[in-house]
Amino acid sequence: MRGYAPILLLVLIALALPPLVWTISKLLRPRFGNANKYSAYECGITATTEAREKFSVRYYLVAVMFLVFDVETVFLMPWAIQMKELALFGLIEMGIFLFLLLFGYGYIWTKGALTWE
Amino acid sequence: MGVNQPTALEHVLITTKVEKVMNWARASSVWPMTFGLACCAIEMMAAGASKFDFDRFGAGIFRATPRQSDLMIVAGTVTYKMAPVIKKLYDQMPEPKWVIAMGSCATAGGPFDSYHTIQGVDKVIPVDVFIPGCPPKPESLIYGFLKLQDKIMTSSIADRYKDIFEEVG
Amino acid sequence: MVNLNAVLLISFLLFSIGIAGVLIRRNALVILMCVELMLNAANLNFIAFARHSGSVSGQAFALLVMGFAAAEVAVGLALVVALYRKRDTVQVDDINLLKG
Amino acid sequence: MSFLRTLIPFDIAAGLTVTGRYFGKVFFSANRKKVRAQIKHFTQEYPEVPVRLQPRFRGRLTLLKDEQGEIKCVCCLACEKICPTEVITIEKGKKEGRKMPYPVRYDFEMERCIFCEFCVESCGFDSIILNHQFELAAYNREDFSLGMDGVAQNMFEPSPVGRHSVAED
Amino acid sequence: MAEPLEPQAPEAPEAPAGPYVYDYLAAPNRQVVLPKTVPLPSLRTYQAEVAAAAAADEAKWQKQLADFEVAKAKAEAEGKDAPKPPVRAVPRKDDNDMKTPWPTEAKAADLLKLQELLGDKVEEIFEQAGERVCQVKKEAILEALKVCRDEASLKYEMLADQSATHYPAAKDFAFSIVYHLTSVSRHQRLRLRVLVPEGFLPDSACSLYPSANWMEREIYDMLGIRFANHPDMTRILCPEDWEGYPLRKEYPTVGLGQRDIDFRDDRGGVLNRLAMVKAGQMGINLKQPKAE
Amino acid sequence: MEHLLATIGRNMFAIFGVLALCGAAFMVAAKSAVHSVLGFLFTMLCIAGCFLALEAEFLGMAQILVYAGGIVVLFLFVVMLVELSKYKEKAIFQLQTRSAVIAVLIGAVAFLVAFRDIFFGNASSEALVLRPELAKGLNVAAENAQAVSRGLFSDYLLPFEILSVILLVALVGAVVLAKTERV
Amino acid sequence: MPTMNLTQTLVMGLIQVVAVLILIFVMVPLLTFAERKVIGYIQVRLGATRTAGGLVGITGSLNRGMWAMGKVPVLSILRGLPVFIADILKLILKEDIIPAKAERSVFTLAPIISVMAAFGVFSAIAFSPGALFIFPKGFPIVGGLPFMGFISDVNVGVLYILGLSSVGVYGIVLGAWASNSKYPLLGGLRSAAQIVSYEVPLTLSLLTPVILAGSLNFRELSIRLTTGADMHWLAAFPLFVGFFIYTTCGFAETNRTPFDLPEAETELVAGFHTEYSGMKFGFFYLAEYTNMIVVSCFASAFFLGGYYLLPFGLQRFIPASVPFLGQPSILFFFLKVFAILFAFLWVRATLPRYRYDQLMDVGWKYLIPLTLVNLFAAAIIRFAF
Amino acid sequence: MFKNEEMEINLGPQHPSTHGVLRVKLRLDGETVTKCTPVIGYLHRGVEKICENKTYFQGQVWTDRLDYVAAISNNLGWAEGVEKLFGIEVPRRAKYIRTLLTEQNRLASHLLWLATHALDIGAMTVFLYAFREREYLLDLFEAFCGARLTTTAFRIGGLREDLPPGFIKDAQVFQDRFLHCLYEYEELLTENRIWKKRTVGVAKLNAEDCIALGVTGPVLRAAGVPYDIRKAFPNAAYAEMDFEIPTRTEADTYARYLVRLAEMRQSHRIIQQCLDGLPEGPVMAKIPKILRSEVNEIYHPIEAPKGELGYYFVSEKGGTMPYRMHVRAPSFVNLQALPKMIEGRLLADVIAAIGTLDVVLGEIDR
Repeated sequence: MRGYAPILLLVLIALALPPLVWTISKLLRPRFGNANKYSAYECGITATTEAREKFSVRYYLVAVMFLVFDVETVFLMPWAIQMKELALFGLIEMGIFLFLLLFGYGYIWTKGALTWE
Repeated sequence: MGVNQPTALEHVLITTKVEKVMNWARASSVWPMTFGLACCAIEMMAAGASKFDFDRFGAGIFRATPRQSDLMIVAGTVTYKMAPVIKKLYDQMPEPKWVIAMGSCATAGGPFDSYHTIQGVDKVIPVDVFIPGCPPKPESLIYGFLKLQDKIMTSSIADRYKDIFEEVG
Repeated sequence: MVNLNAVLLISFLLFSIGIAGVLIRRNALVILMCVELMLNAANLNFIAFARHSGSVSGQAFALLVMGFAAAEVAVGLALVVALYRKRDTVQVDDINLLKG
Repeated sequence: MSFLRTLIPFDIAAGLTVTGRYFGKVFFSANRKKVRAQIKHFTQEYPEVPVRLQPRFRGRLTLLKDEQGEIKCVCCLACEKICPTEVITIEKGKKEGRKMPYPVRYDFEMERCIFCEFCVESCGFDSIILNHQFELAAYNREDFSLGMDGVAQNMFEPSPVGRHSVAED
Repeated sequence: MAEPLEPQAPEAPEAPAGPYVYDYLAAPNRQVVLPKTVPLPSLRTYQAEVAAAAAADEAKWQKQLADFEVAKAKAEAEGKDAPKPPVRAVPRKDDNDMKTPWPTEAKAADLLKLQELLGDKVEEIFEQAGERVCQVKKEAILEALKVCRDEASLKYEMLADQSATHYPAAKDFAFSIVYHLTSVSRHQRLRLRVLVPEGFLPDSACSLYPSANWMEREIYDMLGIRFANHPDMTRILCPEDWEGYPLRKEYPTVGLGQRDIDFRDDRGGVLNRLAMVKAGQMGINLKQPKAE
Repeated sequence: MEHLLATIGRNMFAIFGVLALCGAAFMVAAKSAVHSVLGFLFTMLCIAGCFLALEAEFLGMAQILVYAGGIVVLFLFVVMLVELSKYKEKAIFQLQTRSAVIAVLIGAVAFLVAFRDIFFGNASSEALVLRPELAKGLNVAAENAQAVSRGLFSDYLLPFEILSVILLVALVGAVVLAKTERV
Repeated sequence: MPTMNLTQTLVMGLIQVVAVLILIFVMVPLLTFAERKVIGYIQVRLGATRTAGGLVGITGSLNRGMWAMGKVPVLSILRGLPVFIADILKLILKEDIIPAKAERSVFTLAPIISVMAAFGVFSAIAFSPGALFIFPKGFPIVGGLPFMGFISDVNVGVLYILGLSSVGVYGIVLGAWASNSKYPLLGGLRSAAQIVSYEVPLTLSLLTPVILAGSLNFRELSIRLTTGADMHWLAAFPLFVGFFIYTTCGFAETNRTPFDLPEAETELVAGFHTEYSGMKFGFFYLAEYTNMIVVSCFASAFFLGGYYLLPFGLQRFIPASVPFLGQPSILFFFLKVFAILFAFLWVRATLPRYRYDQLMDVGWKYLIPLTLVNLFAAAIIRFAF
Repeated sequence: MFKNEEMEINLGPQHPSTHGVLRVKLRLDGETVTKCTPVIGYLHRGVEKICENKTYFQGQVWTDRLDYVAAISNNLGWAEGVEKLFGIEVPRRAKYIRTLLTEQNRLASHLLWLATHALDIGAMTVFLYAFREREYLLDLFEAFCGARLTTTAFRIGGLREDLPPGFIKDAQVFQDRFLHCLYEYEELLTENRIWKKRTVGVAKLNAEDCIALGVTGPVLRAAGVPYDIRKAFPNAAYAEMDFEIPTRTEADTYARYLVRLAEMRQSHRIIQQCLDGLPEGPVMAKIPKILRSEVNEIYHPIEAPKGELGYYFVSEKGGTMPYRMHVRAPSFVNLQALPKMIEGRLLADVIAAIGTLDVVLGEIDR
């Protein structure tokens, strides 16, 4: 697992970098504020309603579909790298797997879940 | 107003050349806010277009949000209804920030000496450079911008705090 | 090399945090997250023992568990969303189907 | 066929060709002379290269003097009356050795001026013109009140232009 | 922390608290001159005017003739040379390309048809400068619009414009509202006009012409004429809390002082004091605004 | 130096494990559901680190991909969908089940006490090393993905196919549940 | 490769990490600068040519030098180069506003996550197939060790990159959520859904080279695809199609035109980072451009032949004995990276942007079936030949 | 579904795509617009009030600033309106030059529309290409009257000066080049799939609604109604020109785009005819120095680039200033159609709809 040590190092540096830069800039930049400055931007109009009101349930549907396809990809990966070894057997097996998923894909397509209204 | 005091680091900066570099960076990378009000906005757009190309001065990145912009070009007539909006947008810009009043209307109300027109945007926000003209040619705007760059280059941190205290003009 | 006991200890602690969360939290979403946590604790053990026994079947099974967990989350959250749309709440003790 | 057209984006390729052609043109043209021949309005590098203005360009109002250095204005007040934005104020007066009235004060409030040239049109004595000056920006509004005896800017001379206008070749 | 710098302003009057605004009504050169005439074009008025002018002219001529006769008789009596007989003055012909358009009798078929359909609800029809004008009674405007829109031979489908004029000098009405109708299919235009007194609520044309919505709001905003049955009778151009109706003749062009707001952050009242100094130099009346 | 690094390398699993525990605790205790999700995300990433420390590369990456990339996104979306500021929880814990905490804690302590020797005794510690004779010609450490693939497609064929059905059901079920008629 | 002890591994890793960081910090500002210039040239204007300071002093000589540079045809693209330094400096010197309604901790965390994901991905990219040079023997600690063209050569590199880049979406969502303002929220959710949606065809299109080469190791995959003995010439077709799908998805993943919906300026002002200012915004900016480079590296390695000159199996016509063209080189790799980055800018200057529903349609209804067909074709080719 | 499911959001006054300071209050259900309320008045400058206190001669400078994109069209409307009020006949050469400049200004206005509309939809390069061509026209305007945008081009009774030397040559250079430029825009947009997706079927407004809402100009013509004031009530020298009214029947954004492109071609044609057949003669009618009016009431519409631009004057006897001046601004009326066009559609379509209406806030708020 030695190969991962530099990766961990880079990730740690990446994590530490923004706070470091912010600290430096905090020492250098001007600061002067009033209530207007810290109010939410809405094209110059004072916002009257809450921003976190509601979201479309579509975003959830997109995430679910993504999740399912994501899992599918994770299972496709081992198959893909062993393609040659698994041969016809693997092809058929993955064919069934994909067919079932594509069935669902077709179903939600017909249900209109893919159409963003 | 305790937050307006210069920090210890800034005291050091004032006495060194670092400030020059800071001013140079600020002056060379002024991102204007897309904020057109009236006729002058068209000339402002023309200044950004191929023939004049505002981007040559490092000011080509027009940001739509005040949070990421350094310069507000008030291009057009400021009306009574619009004044609070301008004030708010100006406040929402992070320091350091500059304002160019472009055209007669923004400078002094221009031809619109009427009931609904604010006579000059300097009644609402502090202005750094005034550009007369109705509307000014794009070259005129560029000249005004160069004057602004000069102002930024020659400004110092000490001036900034003085400005905040006096806030005149 | 990793000590098997350490793995077991950590997976056990994860699992108990998961259980505690399921039992004490009122937010259905957090409860679902805790369930996921428990699944993960189990996965950890799978992998540890696979390593211990020198076969990869434990890892393969952990992979399958992940797939099942994904399916579970999808349906579980769909239920939460459906309930929320009906009741305007995600607090488990507010959700009493019998009360109608 | 239409399916194929959907699959293979010919339309996008056509657009890319247009933009790509322009990139090539600008990228490979030495000194941009070639480009300027093809596309007349290629970027004009204003502060370095002086601006070409049309002969009828309406710049700032200027009082003219005749060969003897006398002010040509005879205070007929036509310009003051015609000015739509009322920026001209003239005070009549007398001067030794001059038959016609002499303007004691000729105030021009440039911040409101809209450069419409009505004043010049109305003048029956050709004593005022709009010159070709467009570099008018200033840091203060007060600088725009022009009179006959200003030091930095007055009604006779164009205002000193910025140090950026150093023309090359 | 350092105190804000005090500007040197010795001659400034002692500044009371609060921002200052310009007192427009009291300020010099800002007074409103109310019109004395009622410039409402009308064939009837014009004819009356022409007739009166002709009569005056005739009377003048007769007086001249009489004067001449008297003078002649006097001259004869005194034995002097007879004075020149008077020459009737011919109106001077200007050497220019102007042909002033006067109101003329309505000849257009549309106008006649409209009068036929609406009967005595039409107050006046005439043409001027090639434009057809039909003035209807103020209660009948909706009916007139309906006829204009739906009648097959008229078919004015589009309400191109609607606007109003304030006549403070008129006695029995205060505003005229004009509707400019366009027939897109027949390429014809027509102007409907109503005269309404202050406080009268004319019917809104929104139900017939949806385009009237904003135009009527604008009329309300600018002149203060409210329309009955309008879906949303609120100000459109000025802010909701605006005071006065700008396009009325008694409203000063520079307004009543709303525009002279000052949003600058005034730390320590520096700006106020400077404003006082400046105002003192310029001879401007400053007054304190009403409490909000 | 060398020794220190070796120690750190040896204890990578423990570091990640403890971090995961912290994340999990934060997740359970956090007031805001978004913070919970953040804690969950952190825990998942740390568990992926644990997997890597256990030399299950493929699984570690799959963990990141499926959990951090997919499941947590789903959680986050739902949290943002349902958690409005006006529906803030009045109390985050169930009062009536406070005893459950005590029960769990007692259970945990009892567990630890009972198996104290196994966990903390030096004698029974057993390092996780791969038995080379079981690797069936594959370098499991180096070609972990291939190994997992072989394991998956030979031993767990049926669960694999069942998984596809379950995923199908989950997809359809989620869509149907979430896309009900608008009231 | 000589075996290294732990210290050496760590120091070597540190050196390489620093090298990669330098690469990022040089490439990203250059990319933003190139964006100005390239788009400027496409739009028949010049882009940045001068800095502040008129014609006297140091800045003056800078400006005069750049004015002279404008005389030379291709070199003139470097005019105004100091502007990018000014941009960075200015962002650092800019006030950093946290709105009052924002969730402070999450607001601060969001750019960190973005940067972490974008940088972390870099660590699995192999820029060169082998050692770039060897440290001289006398060098302390790392003497005699090769300096590799990559940080680490992990077996599941592709999976790692996919996984970590999918973490990047949290930066956007959390930033948007923490801003607690309407435009960021709309933009952030759009962005998240978009990234998540295009992740599917992106991963699936990456499976094409994986199937053809049978490895998850970045370097190995890239080399095998170009020079592998078992690569059939037919494999070029799925790779070619996969390249276009991948690039399209890459455009969407990095929120670039025509898929730049989340920060569509003309609709949502600045999208999820509307409320971000100063260097917090700067890090989002950095992450976005880093991601662009990552996508380009991927496309270059897997679809355009990687370290070899010619893509799609054409390399076989150049024998390995040809001195420079037949050998793998870091230059070829970066050549392709730059070409794709140029394409990014070119497309940005040319195309309008999709509407949101259309964008999702393109992802779910057009690209996914296409990738599946492509994948199937690749599998058949791999299986049959 | 949820109790509080709609979000209220302000588009503007400071927003990159509201073409100035238009503010649109939107209620969103997800991304769908359920209610749209345009709020105007952020640029209300009291032009009508000011013009009541200025002479007929002076008043023209305020018309420049109404539709600042097409100032010459506004000047034309003012000048012709006042001439109608006084019954002034303008020399034929002046009419031709007015037609020429007005059409060039129509090109400039449509180019600006194309630029901003394309920018709104994301095609930023079209913006700059269109501005480049526009600079040509602005140079011509500057050569003719000394200003680029607020031209104050005409005088009551004709023109102040004749065309400057070299104007016709320069205009011809532009004429020869312009069709190629149009071809480039078409290459970039017309067939582009994204452009088509963004515009086809978006913001529909059929002919009945157009007429009921008073919508005129290209929007009306894209709905299939061949109504053009240049043909219906010819002013200036349009009666002598040979041109067509381009119409489409789809009534969507794409149709409006095509109609405007076709209109640019027609304008190009008219300019060519003006340049070829420019008559000799004076450019100014003989009129007194001070104009004193009789009691009169005039509504004079012309075809501005955005639609029907009407000037309504009421004059009093002997007055040198209009008693009442009112502008029927095309954008003001057209903007009323915005809610009708976008309610029930997506947020992104709002941008396209505002762009396709081609509103200019200067004349909306006045």
